[in-house]
Amino acid sequence: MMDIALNISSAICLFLGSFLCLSGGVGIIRFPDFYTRMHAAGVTDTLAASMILIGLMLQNPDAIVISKLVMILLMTLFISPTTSHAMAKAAMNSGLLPLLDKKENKDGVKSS
Amino acid sequence: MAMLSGIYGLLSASLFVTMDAVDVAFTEASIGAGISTLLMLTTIAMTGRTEHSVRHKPLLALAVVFVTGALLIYATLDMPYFGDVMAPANLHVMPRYIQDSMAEIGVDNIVTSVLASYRAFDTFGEVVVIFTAGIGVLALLSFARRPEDDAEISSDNISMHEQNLIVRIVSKILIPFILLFALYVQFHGDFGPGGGFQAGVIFAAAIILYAMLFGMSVARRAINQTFVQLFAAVGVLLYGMVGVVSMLNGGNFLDYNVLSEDPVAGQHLGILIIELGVGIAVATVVIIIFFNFADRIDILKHKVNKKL
Amino acid sequence: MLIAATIAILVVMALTIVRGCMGPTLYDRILAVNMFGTKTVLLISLLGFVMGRPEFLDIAIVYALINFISVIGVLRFSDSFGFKPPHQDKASGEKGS
Amino acid sequence: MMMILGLYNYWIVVGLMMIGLYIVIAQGNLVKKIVGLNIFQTSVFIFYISLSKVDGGTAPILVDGISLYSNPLPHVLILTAIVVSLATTALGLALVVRIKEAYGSIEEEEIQIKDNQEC
Amino acid sequence: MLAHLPVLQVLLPLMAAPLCLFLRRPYLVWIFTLIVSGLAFLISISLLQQVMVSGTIVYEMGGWPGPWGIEYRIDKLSAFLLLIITAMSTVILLAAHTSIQKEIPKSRQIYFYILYLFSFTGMLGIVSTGDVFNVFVFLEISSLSAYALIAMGKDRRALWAAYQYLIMGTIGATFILIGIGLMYQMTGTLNMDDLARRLPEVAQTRTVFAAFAFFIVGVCLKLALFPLHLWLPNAYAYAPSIVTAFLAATATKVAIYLLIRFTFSVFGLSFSFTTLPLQTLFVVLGLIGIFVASTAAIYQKNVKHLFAYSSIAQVGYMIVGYSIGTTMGLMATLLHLFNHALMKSALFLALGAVMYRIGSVQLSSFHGLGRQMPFTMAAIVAGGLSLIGVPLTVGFVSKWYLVLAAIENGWWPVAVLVLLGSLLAIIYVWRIVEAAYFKEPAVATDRVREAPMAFLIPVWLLVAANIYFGVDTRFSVEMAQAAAQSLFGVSP
Repeated sequence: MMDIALNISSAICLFLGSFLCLSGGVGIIRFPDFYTRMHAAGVTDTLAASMILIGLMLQNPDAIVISKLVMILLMTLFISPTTSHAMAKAAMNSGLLPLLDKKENKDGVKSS
Repeated sequence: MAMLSGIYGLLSASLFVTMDAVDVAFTEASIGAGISTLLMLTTIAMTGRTEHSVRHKPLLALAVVFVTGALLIYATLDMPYFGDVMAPANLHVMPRYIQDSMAEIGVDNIVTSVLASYRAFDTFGEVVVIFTAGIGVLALLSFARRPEDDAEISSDNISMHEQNLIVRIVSKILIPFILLFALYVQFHGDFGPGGGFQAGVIFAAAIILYAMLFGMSVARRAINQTFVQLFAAVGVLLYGMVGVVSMLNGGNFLDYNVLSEDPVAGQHLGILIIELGVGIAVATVVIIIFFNFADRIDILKHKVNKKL
Repeated sequence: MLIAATIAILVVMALTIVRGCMGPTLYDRILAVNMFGTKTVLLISLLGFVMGRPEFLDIAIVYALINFISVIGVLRFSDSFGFKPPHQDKASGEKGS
Repeated sequence: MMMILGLYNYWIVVGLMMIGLYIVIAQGNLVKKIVGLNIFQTSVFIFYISLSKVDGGTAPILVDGISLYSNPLPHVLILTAIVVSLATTALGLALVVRIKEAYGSIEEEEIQIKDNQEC
Repeated sequence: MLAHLPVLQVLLPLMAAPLCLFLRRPYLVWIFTLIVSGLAFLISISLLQQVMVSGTIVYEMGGWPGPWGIEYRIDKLSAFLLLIITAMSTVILLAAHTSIQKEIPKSRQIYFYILYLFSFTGMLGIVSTGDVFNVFVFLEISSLSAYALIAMGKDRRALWAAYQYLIMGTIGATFILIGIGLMYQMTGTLNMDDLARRLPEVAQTRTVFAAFAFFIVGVCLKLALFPLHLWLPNAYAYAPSIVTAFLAATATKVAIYLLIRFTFSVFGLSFSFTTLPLQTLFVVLGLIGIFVASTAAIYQKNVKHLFAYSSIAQVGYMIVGYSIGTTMGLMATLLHLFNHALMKSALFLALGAVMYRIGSVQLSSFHGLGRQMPFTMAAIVAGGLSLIGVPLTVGFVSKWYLVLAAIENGWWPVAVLVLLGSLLAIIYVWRIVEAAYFKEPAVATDRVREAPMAFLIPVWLLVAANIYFGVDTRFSVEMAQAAAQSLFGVSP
């Protein structure tokens, strides 16, 4: 009984994670400018990664494996927002402006 | 471009995982995707990203590539198939490693036992190669620093690094953790993937992260360069000394059986020490290489700023 | 389910590579590389489970670390991470391949 | 058909190698040459690792109950080779940095022109 | 301790190199390096004696036998090469301190000696090992340090030359790596002896054929055989003088050794010389190499360039002797290895002395040097005569055997062409003599003095050896003959 419950919840987590991942992937291709793409990557990444990792944790009873997964999870949770922040800041500093309105701000994005 | 090669490193590393080469994947992840990419970035930062893509001699290149490619394809035609259990490579020398290494060396990870005992001399050569690269980089890039320049650069750096508060704090939390992880990898090499080489790279990566975020001059104050150089030499010597000691004890060079009463215990001791030597040498050499590259950047930027 | 998740991640990795090659600005490329790295971490963890030897998660940890360090490195050594005062550099969209 | 299934892996590796080699020879940019060299070497590593793979085998870390392992020897060789490639990359890039300082350029043709003027 | 000599030979310089970092003073480091190199020389003499008395020595690293571990295998050929390398390195090091003072900034001198020791180690390792992958590792040690050493030259072109060498050398090494992989795949072993036993079974497969081809191309890149020689002239010309002398005396020799070792001991004579048109190909390439390089040498303005091209031509002679494929031919090649090391190191060291006094080795700056630096110039002339192959010098001995071997095999045209090649050598040596003795000095006479003793002693040691081994040929011929016969004896 317990096994089945674990398996099902793990499957759900994995499914959710994969779905979020895919949506993030679509987002990174389809969104119009850097900042929105970063949003797609950053937000879905964090949640998707945690979902998949939690799903994996539910699959394995071994303590060492779980602790390692927890470590990976913690690290993703730390690192992902930090890199997003650093990237956004760097892009802003270098003069890359968000695409607020297509009419106002053409040179910021489409100069290449 | 360099980032794409970083992706390539990551990709090939995941490929190694699918092909059961965990240790290799470990190393490729830290080297191909990490250190090599960082070095390329520093170089690009110095040389500039401008490029005019002139492809010279394309015909010659195509001809050479075509001939070698054709020869290789030709060579594959008689090869045993991918994953073939009966391939000669899997029948001749390799079975002994799998069957007897537990009794002879007593280490779970066969890669470690082959690396550190059966073919220990190759690994010694590998440590020497990386040490040579460190000395080579020193010989090419080191220069006498003038104290007044140093002071100016460090004041430049401090103003610059105050901006990146969040990254700095997160990294401060991460760095001790990374160092701990490096130690874990160092001593866990007997049971799982890992060992001196990977540990050394991870250790150096932590130091590099510190240096990148807090500035070279701060890092330089924390880590004395002369000291690091001597330590690199100590790493190589440690490895060699194990061999010399085993020679003095009556065995051949790098014969760990004679290091202790019980051959398996001797093997354990030998592997532990040489892995430590590898770890020290690799970590210090990577630090040396990175510091010398990054110093050049600092000086360069400093000159540019002065002109402005 | 594990295999389905692996395939999904592989697809996403392909998409990020597309963005990395296309990416009009340097930062798009950095973003793509970063995302590629995080996805590789997931892929490795999944692969460990798929192949039935989950003790190899160490590699995933190393990936996460190396990925972080590389991204910081890219930002630090591209010309924009604090070396110049903000808003001076107008050439934001220069080619970065 | 058997042949394609049995050897496709090697062919892909050969393709990668040739891409790397082409970049090394045809590129004029010194940093790119080194990247090409890296690709070339890494594909040789993949080639080695693929010949160590055994169908149904698993990573060569001894575990009770498993008797079929992949061949550990190529792994060891490649660990060494990776280190060698790092060393080469580091040294090559250090040379590039010095060349940039001495010549002011990292394009092969410009350097050649400057050299010819000196002779 | 005698049993450990094979590993000590390599280990001594290897362990000494990191120790240099602790000494911190260039002068001390120089003394230390010199002592280490001298000890290595003594070890190599003792090894040679052992091998001559008791045959091939096998030393198992880590106590693991045969194909499982790495073994060192020293036969007559390796012992002979070890002797050449250690002797040359010791003599050249005598002049190192003085020469380096002028050419390399003080803060980098220690690194110079460390890299020198590593390069030295790498070559010794290649020669003594009996494991193909170990060859690759030591090849990389010696080449990486060689790249860095070349880049330490004063001229900025040294950097560019080192970069080109790095690219070519790495491609060569990677080719060798591919060859090793293919061979491993077909046989499952990396041990040379074991390979020689197992390769004949699979000799007819395309994979082994390709492995052989990759090896040959990779080694020829290192060897600077004619179409692949482009990296060599610049690398030799702009490196610090000591480095040029050392590399010219040893590096190509080690590559030739690899070629001989692989074709004779690993793949076996019957495979190497029958399945491929290798023999014809090598003779043709060798001969073209002799003529193209000698002609190019005639037109050089820089004397270092001139001798670098002459080195390529000499490689051509060795390849011709090697590809004749008889004991006599191989013997001529081995003799020429020894003799060429003697004359080229003497010549490049003498050039180092000129560099020390004048700061340039352009042909135009040689004007009038015959009177200003009489001993140095006399050494260059003696070396040049040896290069041409005048009787009573070593150059004569090896060319004599080469021509004999060609005639013995009925290859008259080859013998004639080899002699014609020597005529070209007369021309380029004459150009130096003309500049040094028959042109008026460009600089005021009193400013240029004779080279310091630190140069003159090693240079004249080498010149004396040139003449001694040209008159009393017993040692070198006996050694070369023994090595050649043992190679032919092992592989039928």
